[in-house]
Amino acid sequence: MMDATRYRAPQASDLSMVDLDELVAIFHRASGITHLVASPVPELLIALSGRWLTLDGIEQEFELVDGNRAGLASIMDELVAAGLIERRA
Amino acid sequence: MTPALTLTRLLADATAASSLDPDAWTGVLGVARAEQLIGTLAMRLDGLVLPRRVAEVLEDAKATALEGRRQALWEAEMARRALSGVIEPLILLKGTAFAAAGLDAGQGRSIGDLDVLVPRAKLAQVEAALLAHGWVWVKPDPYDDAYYRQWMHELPPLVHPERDRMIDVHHTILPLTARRTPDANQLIANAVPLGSGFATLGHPDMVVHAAVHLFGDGDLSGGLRNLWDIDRLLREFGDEEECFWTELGNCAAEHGAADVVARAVRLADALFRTPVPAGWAGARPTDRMFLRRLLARNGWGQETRPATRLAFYIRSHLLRMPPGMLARHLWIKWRKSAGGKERLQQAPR
Amino acid sequence: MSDPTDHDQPAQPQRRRALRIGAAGAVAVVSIRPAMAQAYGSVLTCEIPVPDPGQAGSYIDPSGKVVPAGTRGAYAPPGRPLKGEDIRRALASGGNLPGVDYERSRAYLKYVQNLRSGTTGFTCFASLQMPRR
Amino acid sequence: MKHVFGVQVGPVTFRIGSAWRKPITQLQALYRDYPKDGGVPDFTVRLAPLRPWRRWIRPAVAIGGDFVIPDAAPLPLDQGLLAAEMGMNLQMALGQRRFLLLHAAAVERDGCAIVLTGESGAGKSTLAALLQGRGWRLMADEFVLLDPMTGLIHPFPRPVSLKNDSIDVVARALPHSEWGPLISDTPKGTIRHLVPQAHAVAGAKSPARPRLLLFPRFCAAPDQRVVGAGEAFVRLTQASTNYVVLGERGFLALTRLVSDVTRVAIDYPDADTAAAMIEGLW
Repeated sequence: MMDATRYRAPQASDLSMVDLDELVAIFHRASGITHLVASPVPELLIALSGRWLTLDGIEQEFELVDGNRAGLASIMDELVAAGLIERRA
Repeated sequence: MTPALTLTRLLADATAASSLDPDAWTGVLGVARAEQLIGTLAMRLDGLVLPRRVAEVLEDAKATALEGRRQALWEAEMARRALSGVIEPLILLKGTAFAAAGLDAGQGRSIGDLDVLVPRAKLAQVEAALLAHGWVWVKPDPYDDAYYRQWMHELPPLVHPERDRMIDVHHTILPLTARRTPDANQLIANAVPLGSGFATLGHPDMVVHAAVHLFGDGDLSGGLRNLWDIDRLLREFGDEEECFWTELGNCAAEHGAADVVARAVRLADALFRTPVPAGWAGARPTDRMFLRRLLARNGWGQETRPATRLAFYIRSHLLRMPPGMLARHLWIKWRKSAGGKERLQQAPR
Repeated sequence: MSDPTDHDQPAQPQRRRALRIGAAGAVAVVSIRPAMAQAYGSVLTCEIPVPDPGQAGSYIDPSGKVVPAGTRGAYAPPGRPLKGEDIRRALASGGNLPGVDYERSRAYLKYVQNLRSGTTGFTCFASLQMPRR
Repeated sequence: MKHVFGVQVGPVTFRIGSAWRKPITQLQALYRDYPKDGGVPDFTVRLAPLRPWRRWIRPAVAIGGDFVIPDAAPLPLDQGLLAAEMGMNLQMALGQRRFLLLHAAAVERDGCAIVLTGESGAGKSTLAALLQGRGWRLMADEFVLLDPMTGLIHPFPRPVSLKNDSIDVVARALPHSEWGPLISDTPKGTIRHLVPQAHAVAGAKSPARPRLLLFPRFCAAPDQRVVGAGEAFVRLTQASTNYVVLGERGFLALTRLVSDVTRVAIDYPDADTAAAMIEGLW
């Protein structure tokens, strides 16, 4: 089944990321909101920075380990709700 | 000169800053904070040489205003994303619109709730989309709810609990019960797209809305800031658009708001020296009452002139509803509340 | 789903990197929200009118909902606003509000717990919350 | 307003206006050794009756000022000093923009500072007050001011608000201290304000470099553990009233702070043990 939903993250210049031990603190300049995240979120934000990708597209760049497509989709949903990722059907 | 009057002079003419002594500054800053004009003042005086203490207070106010602007625009963006596919472009109103359009009126302005205008026919879809994207009703109160749906010009307020921001979804710009009934379809038809999925009202409509908001939608508390909006809009549009004043006159007449717009123009002229064409200038005897009300604030930030404020409080209810309905509304409110006076004590939103 | 080792696909510029998805249902992002509320609690005392002034005189039912005055099984509102500290103590201990019996206390406390952001008393209620550890 | 008092505490100036004389007289006594101030204030506090007649009949003090919140409870006139202190706290909590404000205590030695943060009731005010008797300068007991530009902690040595049992504990440990009046029957019990030691008030302009971030907890069994930078960051955002409104300045200041300091949670049964644990970490 082909899912055409696309996702996009802010440009790298719109995020400030600071490593805090195993976590990453992110300041999102457009919203003024600080987010604390852990892997795989920073990797996803960098991969999607300023470009639209489908979940298929993400899987072409990454091999999902320790989880599957459904897990990836739920992470994307969370990032959409947080405003860190924009989604387009 | 009272601190409130000094504030208006300073906003209109920044060079007056050099003549103020510390006590005058203390009073001006107190009034500016209470009237939510401190960010505006900070932007107006930006770059001038000011006493150190004053400069520090205004620097903080400027930083606050810039953060507020960022959050307001972000809230608009989240609403746009939630409503994409339902409403495009999203028409922004009031402070968020001024900020998004880069208008002078938005410079340093404090911005509260997100106000948007949607066609009445799409209200149900808009409501459903917002609820699906995390917004919730602020309160489930049957009387207020029915009242809002039947009579008001907006949905009952919704809040996004994660971001703690409210959205007011309007389908027109005055209560349906008001004697003035602006033509909502025309407002939407005249909207000016901003790109990036947003729009504002057409410029004359924007001034009409600011004027009806100033006079028709409250008891004039916080009115100084709303009048400042009008001054800025008139100056900016009047400068840039040749036929602006003619269009404003036509537009105000079409919405049945010629008198409030004319009064707003006269008051802006009186307080902020807005450049106004000959036909709009002059003063009416009743304008004095309005000026008294707008300046009813002392240098400690306290409201003054209680009798004037009470008169405007009653007036605001008279404007909003036909007399019979007003009686019913006030009766229910009175029966339920500890007394209407309580409201007079509240700071402006 | 496409086979990751499908050689008919154009060659990837480099090997696909691993993306550790982690346990299903784990929270991926924590967003920092304004923490004004906690400090309110420490810097001042507050009170909550029950119900809010717009509905003064209405009764509170056992689930904390505001109902018309005189509703059977519901309670008349308290005569004065509830004090923040009293609410905090009663919530923490499961005890009663001062001078209020058990059932009635539960109803008032449920009303308070149902308050939403933007309504009268919410700021006070938020300030009483036990801080998250 | 009829009665007025202006004062500077650390880098912050306040103007307090009151409809009654008594709270102002009490403020003048409590802040006797602080610099008086009559210039353009950073913040205004107003103590006024809720209704005009409440100035005389069952006088109740409503807390007002540049920044107010709904739901604030008025206090009886006997507690007017407390109302003034709360009003000043409220201005800081809501209005402070120059510094990142942490709900914490801080003490200093040799130009370096310890920041003590934790929930209300963790005993940080009491501990900070007691550390004064052990060679530490009190910098703050309620609000720690972190300068986003320099990363330094600026002193804000307000009188320490002590409650109930800790009043006697501190009075015994610091017998020659100056105190405000005992305020009883407040919503939080009995409250008394301790004036910080003279060098704390005199040193109100000397900032310090943060070195140690402590999360103290009053607990029978002494214990300590290192706190991760991420956890410390989140806890401090929740201990700050202005983290979000400072925007990126707050983000940079706080990520820098938690990256630069030693971060330890300590459980302590008494002040002596706490002091010894702190010496060990210093």
